[in-house]
Amino acid sequence: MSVMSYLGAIGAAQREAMEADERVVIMGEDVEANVYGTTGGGKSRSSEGDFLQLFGRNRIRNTPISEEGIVGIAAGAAMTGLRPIVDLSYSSFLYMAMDQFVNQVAKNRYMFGGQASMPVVFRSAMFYGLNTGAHHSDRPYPMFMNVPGLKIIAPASPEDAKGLLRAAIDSDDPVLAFEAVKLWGLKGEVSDEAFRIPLGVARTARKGTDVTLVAISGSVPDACAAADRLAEEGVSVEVIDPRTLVPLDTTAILTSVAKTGRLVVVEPAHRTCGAAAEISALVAEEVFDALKAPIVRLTAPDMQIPFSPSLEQQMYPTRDGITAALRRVTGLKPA
Amino acid sequence: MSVMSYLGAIGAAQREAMEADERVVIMGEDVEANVYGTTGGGKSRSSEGDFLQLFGRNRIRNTPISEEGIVGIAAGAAMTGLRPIVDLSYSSFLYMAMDQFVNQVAKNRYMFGGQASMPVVFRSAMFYGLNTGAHHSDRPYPMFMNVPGLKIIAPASPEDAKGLLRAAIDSDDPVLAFEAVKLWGLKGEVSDEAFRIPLGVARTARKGTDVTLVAISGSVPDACAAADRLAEEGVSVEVIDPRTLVPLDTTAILTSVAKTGRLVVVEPAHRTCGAAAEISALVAEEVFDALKAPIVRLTAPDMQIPFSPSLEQQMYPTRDGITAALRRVTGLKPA
Amino acid sequence: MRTDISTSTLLEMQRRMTRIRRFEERAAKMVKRGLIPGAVHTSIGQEAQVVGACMALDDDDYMTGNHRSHGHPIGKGSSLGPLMAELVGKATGVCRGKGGSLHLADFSVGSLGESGIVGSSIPIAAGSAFASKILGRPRVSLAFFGDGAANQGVLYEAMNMAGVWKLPVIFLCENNQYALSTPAHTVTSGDIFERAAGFGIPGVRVDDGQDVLAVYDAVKTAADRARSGEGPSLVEVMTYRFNEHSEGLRIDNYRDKEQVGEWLRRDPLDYLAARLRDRGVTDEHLKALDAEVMDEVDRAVEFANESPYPEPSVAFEDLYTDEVTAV
Amino acid sequence: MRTDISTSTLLEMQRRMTRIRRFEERAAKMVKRGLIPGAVHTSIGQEAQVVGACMALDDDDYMTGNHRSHGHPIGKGSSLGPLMAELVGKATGVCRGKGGSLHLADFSVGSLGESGIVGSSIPIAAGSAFASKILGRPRVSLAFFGDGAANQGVLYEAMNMAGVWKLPVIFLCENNQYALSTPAHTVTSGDIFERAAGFGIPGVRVDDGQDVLAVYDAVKTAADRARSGEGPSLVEVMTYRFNEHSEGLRIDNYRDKEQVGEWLRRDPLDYLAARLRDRGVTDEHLKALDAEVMDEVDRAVEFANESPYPEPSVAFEDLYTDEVTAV
Ligand SMILES: Cc1ncc(C[n+]2csc(CCOP(=O)(O)OP(=O)(O)O)c2C)c(N)n1
Ligand SMILES: Cc1ncc(C[n+]2csc(CCOP(=O)(O)OP(=O)(O)O)c2C)c(N)n1
Ligand SMILES: [Mg+2]
Ligand SMILES: [Mg+2]
Repeated sequence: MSVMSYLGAIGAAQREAMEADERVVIMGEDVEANVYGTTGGGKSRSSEGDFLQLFGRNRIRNTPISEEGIVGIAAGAAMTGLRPIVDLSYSSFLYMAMDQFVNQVAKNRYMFGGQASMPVVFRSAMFYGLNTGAHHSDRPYPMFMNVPGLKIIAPASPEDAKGLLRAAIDSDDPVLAFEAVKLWGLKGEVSDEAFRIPLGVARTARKGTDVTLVAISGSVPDACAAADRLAEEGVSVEVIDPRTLVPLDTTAILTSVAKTGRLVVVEPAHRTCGAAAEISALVAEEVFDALKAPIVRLTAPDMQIPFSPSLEQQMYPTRDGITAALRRVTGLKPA
Repeated sequence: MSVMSYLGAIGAAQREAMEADERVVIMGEDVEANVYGTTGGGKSRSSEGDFLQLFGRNRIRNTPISEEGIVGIAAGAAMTGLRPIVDLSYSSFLYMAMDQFVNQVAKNRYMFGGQASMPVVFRSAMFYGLNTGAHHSDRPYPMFMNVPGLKIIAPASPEDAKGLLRAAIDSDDPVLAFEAVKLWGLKGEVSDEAFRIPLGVARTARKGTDVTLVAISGSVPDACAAADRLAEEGVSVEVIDPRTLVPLDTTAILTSVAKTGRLVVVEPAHRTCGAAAEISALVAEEVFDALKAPIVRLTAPDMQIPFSPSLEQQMYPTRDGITAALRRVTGLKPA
Repeated sequence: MRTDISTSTLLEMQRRMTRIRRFEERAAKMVKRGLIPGAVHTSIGQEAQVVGACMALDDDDYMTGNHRSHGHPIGKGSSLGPLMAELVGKATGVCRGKGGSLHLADFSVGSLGESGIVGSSIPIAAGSAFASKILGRPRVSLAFFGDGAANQGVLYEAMNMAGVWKLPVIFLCENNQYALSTPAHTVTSGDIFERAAGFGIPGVRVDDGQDVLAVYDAVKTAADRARSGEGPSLVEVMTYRFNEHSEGLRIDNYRDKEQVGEWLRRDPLDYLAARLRDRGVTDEHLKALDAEVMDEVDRAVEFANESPYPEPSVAFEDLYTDEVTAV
Repeated sequence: MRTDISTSTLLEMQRRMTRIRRFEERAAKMVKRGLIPGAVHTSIGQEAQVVGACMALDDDDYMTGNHRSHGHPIGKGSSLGPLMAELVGKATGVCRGKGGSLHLADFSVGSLGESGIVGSSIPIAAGSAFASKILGRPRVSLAFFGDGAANQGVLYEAMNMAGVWKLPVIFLCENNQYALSTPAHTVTSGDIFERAAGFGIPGVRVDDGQDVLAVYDAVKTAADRARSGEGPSLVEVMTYRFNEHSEGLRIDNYRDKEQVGEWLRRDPLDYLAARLRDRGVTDEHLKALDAEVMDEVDRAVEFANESPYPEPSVAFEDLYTDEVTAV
């Protein structure tokens, strides 16, 4: 075990995978210079652990700013022998490559009757809450959940970041990894071994019996904090972090709600057609009889993200908001 | 009143709008030749009503195959004085222009503090169920519902097609119009006047008291047929066609479910994070206490669309499937 | 006429062009009779451009294509049976009936897939070339696309990356002068082949794309260049489709009758037949070749007809390698 | 040196360059002191390229830009107060505090918006030119973008459409030789300005982009051409940014010290100052100009500081014209 940051865990997973398999390559804008901190030891190229020095330019490849081309080239390479990890930096840039994601990456294997497989990972980071304005604050994972053929991970701890990313790189199917930048600095114990966390298995972050709280990505720490607060008030909250959004661990969620009878879902994406909507619908269909209270979604509103700190701070679910919702569905009086 | 096909109604709305306002222009691939039948009288350029002859090449503009560029150019033109209608033909091609849709069309007015408005309509058709294979069968409207700043219409009758399209063209905000090709041939009475149907107002296609059936786009005729069948069995089904997906007429849906206590939602899009998920979540949160049965979603599975007729036919909700679901939630025995 | 190409190679070219022609003529008939669902776009009239390009490649070289899809795999050497079975949606189809005409792929001959989305498969070819380069594989990749696709931005992104990384890829523009109803010159600024220069790569135009040898020469030069590590090329081939954009689609007035008639007289099969006769190949020989191909097409149709439709459950396979999908 | 440009015009150029310089120096300081949230990219070192282009346009001509955003509206004539207020997120900001540094827009001076998404605003400029053409408006549009953006496919889609429709638009590539940490030559095949030819439009490179007059001349030629109906042009300007990619970002080793030092000596403000002196403008005059600008910046900062933050409810306005949004 070592204590590692979330960002460090991603770097470690990438390094392990690069060392284990020559077919793994990293491509993206500014990956050589390690601008975002996942392709090197320190910020300096002369520091130990610099990926460019370790693996060379064939395997650490700076690209032009051509997202659609990069994604397509990675897809073609994945179909013919490489296992690329594509660093797309901000999640807001994925739209540029949407045709390649939907029409090539997600469909090729299926359309071609299984002749192709598509072992490629697309990493991107959600910079919301950092006053970066509407063009750099997107949390677009729900729209990719509507695209069959993609797998999606959204780890919320250093351990999960490392284990899920290794599993994603192992996967013969395309995986999109969404990282919340506010988690990058989070520290935690991470096994030193080359472990994997299987895709499609949720993590129960808190055990509980009164209400199920499903939390996604950057919302997980707030969810846990809210659960802790409620525990002090005698309410037992079960916090589930799906970790993988596709495939979704429906069993974990349904089993929990069948037990607690109450569901709150919290996520940083826009409300309409978000992951919270999906989880709510799943529960309302599958364990309706167990439900004792309305299902509550806590999400960003259907609004773009304003720049000014005085405006942006109110755009995402907060610890207090989660606490209030938990109180409401469990019938507690507002504190 | 005239009897008109759905496709004819679209053509009529476009013609009316072009005649009423010089700033309205139509751009898209092959619009001059009227390949899809909405920019002319007949299929021949010599037939009466050919838009190119009526309005000239400045206002009926063939574009190159450059979806991203076209959408961006239409957006820029809309910000500076034109009111373009962009014909993107197949909905499957929208992905090509995703960056422009999300980062420019949807965000500009907001980011710039209201300095810009964006009066532009993007039409596209969903060709599902026609053995066109995975690249031409998409029904991607749910991912656009997750993008604040876009309005979305999905008319299901000739009357609605005409009235909603006129309202969309009048709108100072960007509107995406999704048409199900299987509706194109549908005939119905349409007022000869230049009427509008306001965005955000649902249509109750059948009045009923036992169960609410919300149906979207190409699913509406099947929903109505299923409702008729159930009526024969003494079950009263209320069929609601939202017509506009953004803004969604939540009042109409919630009021109906508050009355019936049961909800089935049917749509042709993929299941995960679809419009049905959104509507289900809305109801489970807002009128939970009225609910008497699980909420059922009938959608396409989370699978790409196979080409072979023997495979594709099973990919969308059917009349029989809807009927069975209605029986299930109302406690009727399967027929 | 290049004398270093053997008569047997020329005959193979004629055979492949004939296979495309006869396969597609049959497919067109089957569309008319309702036996093939969905859309079908033929390469009839463009066989020289397709076969000239494919013959300039090695058997295991890679290739991607577009909606005008049958010629590419046939030109690259695919068996006709699984292709025809795919067109009618049978379980024995090359994509198990899940692709259909627009999405043929035959990895056994290096065909990485046709694409119904115009322009979308171009970076896939470049990506396969990238893999070849990194893995030290001596393969070349080729992307077929139309004059219409030449206005998709992704082409230029791919050309730039291929140029700067010296990828072994050939961008082959099939300029049949129309994108559906749209004349290329009305939506294309400048000449397509001249766009290469700005991206630091050679661009050539084959003005007589009905001459299979002219195409072969241009693509062979590009392939040699790619294989020797010098990087990508753009080859634009001027040609013409003899049929409508897709079978059964009727749009009037976008091509004038005279132009169509002129091009119909420039049949690539006749071109090469004349050359073969110059080399002493007899009419009987050529007729026999055609008959053999006709027979092959008959057998392909039989194979397709006799094959079963896929089981419904097949629709739920192949999305992921591990079949995790529920619902 | 062009003699047909009046000294007062030259002084206006110097003033605008100075406004950019002083505004951004101050903004950079405010970033360091935590007074401006989010990212800030300065054009310091690139003022000649920005102002040369803007001065070649008419007041009501349109313009779009990118993340290196302040220079463009300032160069086009924006007031500094609302810009600075926007940077700090105040209600009086030019975008009501909702845009921030990366998304400045000032429609009052034809600024249709900067874009945080690289390349994304290029077709917006072309679209405004399309509207001008259809509506018979004599306006020209200009899209500013970097060498990095020059590898986004949408640029070529826009260039092609602008070319074939002869739109009055100028594609202005600010080639500061790096995209973040990436040297342009390592990711760019061929020369950017030479890409224009393949799209049938003129392309020129201004080799000394530190000389505001050289830029002015090139853009003026392009603007005259556009205004007279002859269509678009691509102008590439060679320049250099003096600061890091964004304020506070530290990446080592991607630009060598000698190169940086060399370029720092090529200051566009010094260039033009020398020319003004040649025309008899005194040092005092130039100092006074600078002092005036400094004062203007002080007042802009004061305005920003004294302005209130927007009410929280403002976050829920401006998405739609009719404010339909719930939640
Ligand atoms: C992205 C996209 N846009 C539009 C279409 C519709 N479409 C199919 S084929 C075609 C014309 C293609 O022209 P070209 O590339 O010249 O190929 P050709 O058909 O002439 O061989 C069009 C517009 C599509 N399939 N994909
Ligand atoms: C689509 C997209 N990809 C990547 C980025 C991240 N990014 C911001 S600025 C930049 C470099 C841009 O370089 P260039 O266009 O040369 O402009 P410069 O910063 O040099 O002025 C990058 C990669 C982005 N904002 N948008
Ligand atoms: Mg063509
Ligand atoms: Mg640059």
